[in-house]
Amino acid sequence: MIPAPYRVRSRRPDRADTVTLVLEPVDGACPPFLPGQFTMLYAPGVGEIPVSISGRARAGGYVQTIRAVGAVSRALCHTPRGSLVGVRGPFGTHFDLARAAGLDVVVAAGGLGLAPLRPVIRELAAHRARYGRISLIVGARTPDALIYPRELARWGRRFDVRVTVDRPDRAWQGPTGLITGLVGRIGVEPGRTCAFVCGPEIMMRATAEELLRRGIPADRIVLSLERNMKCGIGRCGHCQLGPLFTCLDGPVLGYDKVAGLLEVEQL
Amino acid sequence: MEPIVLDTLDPLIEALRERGYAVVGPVVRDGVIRFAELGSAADLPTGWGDEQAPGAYRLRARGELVFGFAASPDAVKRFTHPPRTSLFRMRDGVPERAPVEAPKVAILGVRACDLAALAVQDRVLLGGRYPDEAYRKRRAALFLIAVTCAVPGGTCFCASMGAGPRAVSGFEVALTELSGPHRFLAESGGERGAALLAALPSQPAAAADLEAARAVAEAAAGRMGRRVDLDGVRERLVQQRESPIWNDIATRCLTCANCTMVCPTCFCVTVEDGTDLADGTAERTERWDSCFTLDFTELGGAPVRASGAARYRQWLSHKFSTWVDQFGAYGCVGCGRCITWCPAGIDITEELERLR
Amino acid sequence: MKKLAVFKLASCDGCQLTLLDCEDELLSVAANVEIAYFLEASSARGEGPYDLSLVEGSITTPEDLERIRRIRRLSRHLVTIGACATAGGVQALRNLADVGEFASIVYARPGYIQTLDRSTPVSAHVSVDFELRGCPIDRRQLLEVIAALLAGRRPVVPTHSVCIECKARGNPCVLIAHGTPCLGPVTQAGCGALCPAFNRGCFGCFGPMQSPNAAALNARLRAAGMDDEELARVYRTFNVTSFGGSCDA
Amino acid sequence: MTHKTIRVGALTRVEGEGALLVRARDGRLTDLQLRIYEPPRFFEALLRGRAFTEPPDITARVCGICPVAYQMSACQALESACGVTVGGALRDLRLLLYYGEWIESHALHIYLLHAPDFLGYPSGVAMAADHRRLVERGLALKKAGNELVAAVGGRAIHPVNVKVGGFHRLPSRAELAPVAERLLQALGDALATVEWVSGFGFPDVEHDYRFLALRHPTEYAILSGDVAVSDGTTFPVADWPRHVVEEQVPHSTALHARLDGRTGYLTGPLARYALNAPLLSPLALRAAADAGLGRVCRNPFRSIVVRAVEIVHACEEALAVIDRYVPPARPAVPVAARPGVGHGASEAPRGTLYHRYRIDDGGKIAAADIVPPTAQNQARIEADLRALVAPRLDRPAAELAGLCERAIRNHDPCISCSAHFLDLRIDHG
Ligand SMILES: Cc1cc2nc3c(=O)[nH]c(=O)nc-3n(C[C@H](O)[C@H](O)[C@H](O)COP(=O)(O)OP(=O)(O)OC[C@H]3O[C@@H](n4cnc5c(N)ncnc54)[C@H](O)[C@@H]3O)c2cc1C
Ligand code: SF4
Ligand code: SF4
Ligand code: SF4
Repeated sequence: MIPAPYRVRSRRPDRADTVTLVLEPVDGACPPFLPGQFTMLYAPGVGEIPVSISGRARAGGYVQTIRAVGAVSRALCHTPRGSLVGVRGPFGTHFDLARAAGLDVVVAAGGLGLAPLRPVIRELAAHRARYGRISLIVGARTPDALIYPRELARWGRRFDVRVTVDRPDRAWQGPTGLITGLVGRIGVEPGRTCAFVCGPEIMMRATAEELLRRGIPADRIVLSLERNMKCGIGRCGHCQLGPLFTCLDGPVLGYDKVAGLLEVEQL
Repeated sequence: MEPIVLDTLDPLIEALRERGYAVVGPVVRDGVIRFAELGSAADLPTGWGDEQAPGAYRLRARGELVFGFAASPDAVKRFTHPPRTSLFRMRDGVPERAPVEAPKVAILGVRACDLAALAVQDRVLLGGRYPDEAYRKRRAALFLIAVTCAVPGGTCFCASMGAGPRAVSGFEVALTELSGPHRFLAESGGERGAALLAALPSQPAAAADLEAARAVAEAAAGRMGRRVDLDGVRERLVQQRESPIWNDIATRCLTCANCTMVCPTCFCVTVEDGTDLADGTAERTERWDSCFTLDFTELGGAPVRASGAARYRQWLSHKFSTWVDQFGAYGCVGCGRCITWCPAGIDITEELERLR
Repeated sequence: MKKLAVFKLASCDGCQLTLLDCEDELLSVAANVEIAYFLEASSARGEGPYDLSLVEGSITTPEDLERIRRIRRLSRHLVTIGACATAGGVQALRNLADVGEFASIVYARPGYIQTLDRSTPVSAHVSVDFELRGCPIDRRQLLEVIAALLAGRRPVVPTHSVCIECKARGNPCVLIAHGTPCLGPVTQAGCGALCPAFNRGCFGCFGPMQSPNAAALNARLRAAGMDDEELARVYRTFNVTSFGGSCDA
Repeated sequence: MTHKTIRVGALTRVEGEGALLVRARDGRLTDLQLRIYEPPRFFEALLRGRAFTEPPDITARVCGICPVAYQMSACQALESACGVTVGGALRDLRLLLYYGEWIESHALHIYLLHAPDFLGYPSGVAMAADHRRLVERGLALKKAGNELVAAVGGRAIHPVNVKVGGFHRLPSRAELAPVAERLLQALGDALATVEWVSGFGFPDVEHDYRFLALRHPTEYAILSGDVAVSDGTTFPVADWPRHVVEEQVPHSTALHARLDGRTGYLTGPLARYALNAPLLSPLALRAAADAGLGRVCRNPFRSIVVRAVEIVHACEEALAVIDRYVPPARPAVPVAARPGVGHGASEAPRGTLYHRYRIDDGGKIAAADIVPPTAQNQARIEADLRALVAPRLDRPAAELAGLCERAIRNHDPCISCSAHFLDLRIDHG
């Protein structure tokens, strides 16, 4: 599979090291995606990495938020408006919102984990009436590291939104500490709640365990996993987690399917 | 088409060449028997055999057989899923697919385990949602001539994997080497094979020839150097994820990846992106990778499978357990290559037994 | 245009010569990068700072210690090329000896010699952005590192075993098929598994691979007939500072 | 009283690191030092205790430009200690490997290091801006040499295929065929090179050199031979220590080799040509004649022409070797360690390279001695420089410095080689 050329239509720095790009296909339409799916983004000559889709741009195309942590993500973050990048995908499983219909929804995001959850939240907002109570809990290392701050404020007017940071600055007035601390504050009704969780693996496991403890069944706690991926299509073998190919069987998976796997060290 | 008997292989080689195939077969080279292009049947390793044991391989003079040896260090994988291929080149932001090189190659002397391994790779590379078209092309360009194993190696266990020693499908022509007098029973496995055989000077096979061929395979099956007890192996490996045996193996395992390189079913790859300093074009190549390398699972600057134990566990569990979950078959065909070509002499059949 | 500089410390010249040995690429490299400072190849001495400095050779004298600090200050990326710069080189064998004895044997007036008692890699003194292994380095890897660093990407220089390259190249395994001692399983790839292709065992000129298990290999090498003394010698050749301890394992 | 000091801080376009210091007072030259600040690497010391099979791989690391020379001198010294001779096709392969190094090293020197002096460029790369085709030709020649070394030795720098007694693996005729094709091309390029460089403008300088080179009865000596001196002396390599004595002189860091009691002789292309020219290959001989080299060339600036002629010779001879090559039965003659002393010498591109080893009862190296060509030439290079500078002290310092650098480059000094030298003193004062 070779990447399709996409043009960077806009480039908006979110945070010091995080940029949101709008990518438009150079020719043809851009294939539809479901919340939680990802693309393989190619910085020409530099490399290719998996990046979640954070939204559909109004004029078509993908909205993707990238944090510069290494060579490829840095190159993508620095791609100027108008330049070409390569896109393959979308790939992988998605957050199944149909299953959430009629239920209370907890959306839990750690750090950049908010990026793949953004389409989930927008969907919830667009069809607010289909769901019960909606709570959004977000954790970030520092207030500075929070992405989508303006949207968070907007969502806060419609849902129960709570944000915690590990290391507050002087201006911070909200809660501090781990995101698991927020789970107790949102008041969960186990029989009618489902959860969508994305963030660093330890954060996801701690959150899922906390939700489990509160009685939410494991199959209604859905995570999005991260593994090394070179192909995105189950060919390179890198992303295996026990029997799963994270790129094909995941990245979005029920906690019932992965809890046992994540428990085993270095699986 | 009915089985026939061939006295020599030269007409077969010639006929393949006339059909535009480069004919590849086993030859003695640099102290091993391995695939190389054949000039004529005289290049075949007549009289040579091999002795294989964990971490050991030696050439040995052996009777008059042409195919009196076991699996060679290279598998058909080298032709269907080459060690390195170019995927695309990109000039001014527009990627151009690299042309797929799929030369017409006839491989003479393919073993049952190799055919079984091809079937496994077919499932992996063609059976899913994203079939690999380059693999399909290279695969289609092959003309496979199987040979029944008469002398299995000391590390072979294809019989217990249900993959040999006699090839039952996946070939165009299958040969069984018979002695007294020396001749080959040839059976076709497809139309191309039948057409080829029809064009060769031959006699029809007698009932005794068929019986002799069966006896060759049976004797070989009885002489397998090793076996694996598949009963419950898949579940067992799941239960044994935290076994201390993995750490014990890790003290011996070099994490050198030889086992995965020689394995005919291992398919893992990585990609390398680069730019040409001179003309600025970008290129992506794909090359064999292995679950034994650290970069394989690198995430956020650190590998998921940092320990040798975790990497060995991935390899063995994949072959005999999770492969079944993923592809509905084992990832091992019992060729024994990973045992012979492991510098540390680690024997998967023995380790599986210990993990009981 | 980005500026490239090449510096030499205690070494044989082979690694910097590798750049001149890129016969097919040299002129196009030079068209895309300003080779600003490269004494072996040019009498032009372009001023720093340099975008990329390639440093060959180990630190063995007080002057070179000073020089490497200056080079570091002048360089955006500092890349060491070869076993000398990366692991002290063959001259680091002195590190295992009594330098006083060494000098008294070799020099009539040892007090006159301004040399440090140890040959050390560049990274022992200044921060290094990338270390390219090999005695000598591989031409293709050198081009890759230059291209990658100038393009701002991570060089594709695998750190796994030589065995992977050996199998990809289609060599027979000399250890298994010939009984020839081979360091391939504990040595980093990069040479293209050259020695096994020439029917000889790898002797480790690219230094240790990412997760070397020398104890396990040594058991095998002893079985192949190497005694402890030979083991010690083979690890203590071109990469003494990085490989030297492997024989004690 | 007027003082004048000329410093060339770091010599460029030479292999290794050196500097030059010239002092004059009242129009008289008082001091001239070719300084080597290349750090010593103690090769002779670190070879002690190594297995007798190791010097070819280890001493190759003395010099990345001429590793084959080190491997060949080392092998022959060790073989002679063990009482083994390597002949026939194995010796032919050694010649082939060595010709590859000559082609590669000479092409490097001519096109990238030396010719820019005559055409007025700082480097070969800069020269390519105006003379792209020429530089490309040089690179193609160099590549042909490197490919030959790689085909026989495995890689161009520090080949891996050489061992005491022969090789690890024999190349097949089929593997050498493409190399031969390239050499044929290279031969044409080499002839063109002779024609090109012989047209350069050479300063009218001649020195009364005493030449030293190996001499072989039937070959333009490269791999082996007796040691011949232009005053008529000839001695076997094993007598080297009795004829060549290295001495330290008080004023200089440079070591001066004394040959039969007299200091300052020259080894290298000019010496080889003077002593062995009639044994050059036919095309090389014709090229030398057409270039007007004469029977003996004493102008160091014209050494570039001799090098070009030697490339022609190497290409032509290499082709002949490939043509007659039939892989021998074994890749190497078995060599068992034998206690004793062995001497070996061969002609590195820069001149005679001598090795001596003493092997102990356990098959280990007990003592090693290496005499590289540049160390031998050092005193002579300084003499060249004195002769050049003394009558021109009135010229501007920059001009003199440039001239000196050129004069040093005439001898293609390899400082990396010379700096490992047994008795070298590093004096940074
Ligand atoms: C399904 C999925 C969805 C994802 N979605 C997003 C997304 O929406 N947005 C996003 O930003 N990311 C996302 N990621 C993560 C993203 O793919 C990785 O951040 C990316 O692969 C990093 O690649 P890189 O080349 O930029 O960095 P790499 O070079 O791979 O480096 C990554 C990290 O490793 C460190 N590192 C690299 N090399 C070394 C070394 N030699 N030694 C020590 N440390 C080192 C770097 O400093 C950095 O911290 C997703 C991943 C997956 C699997
Ligand atoms: S796992 Fe080993 S025995 Fe099984 S197919 Fe692979 S190499 Fe052969
Ligand atoms: S099992 Fe053997 S071949 Fe495989 S990585 Fe370990 S030591 Fe290497
Ligand atoms: S020959 Fe050496 S490098 Fe090659 S596979 Fe065997 S052990 Fe590894």
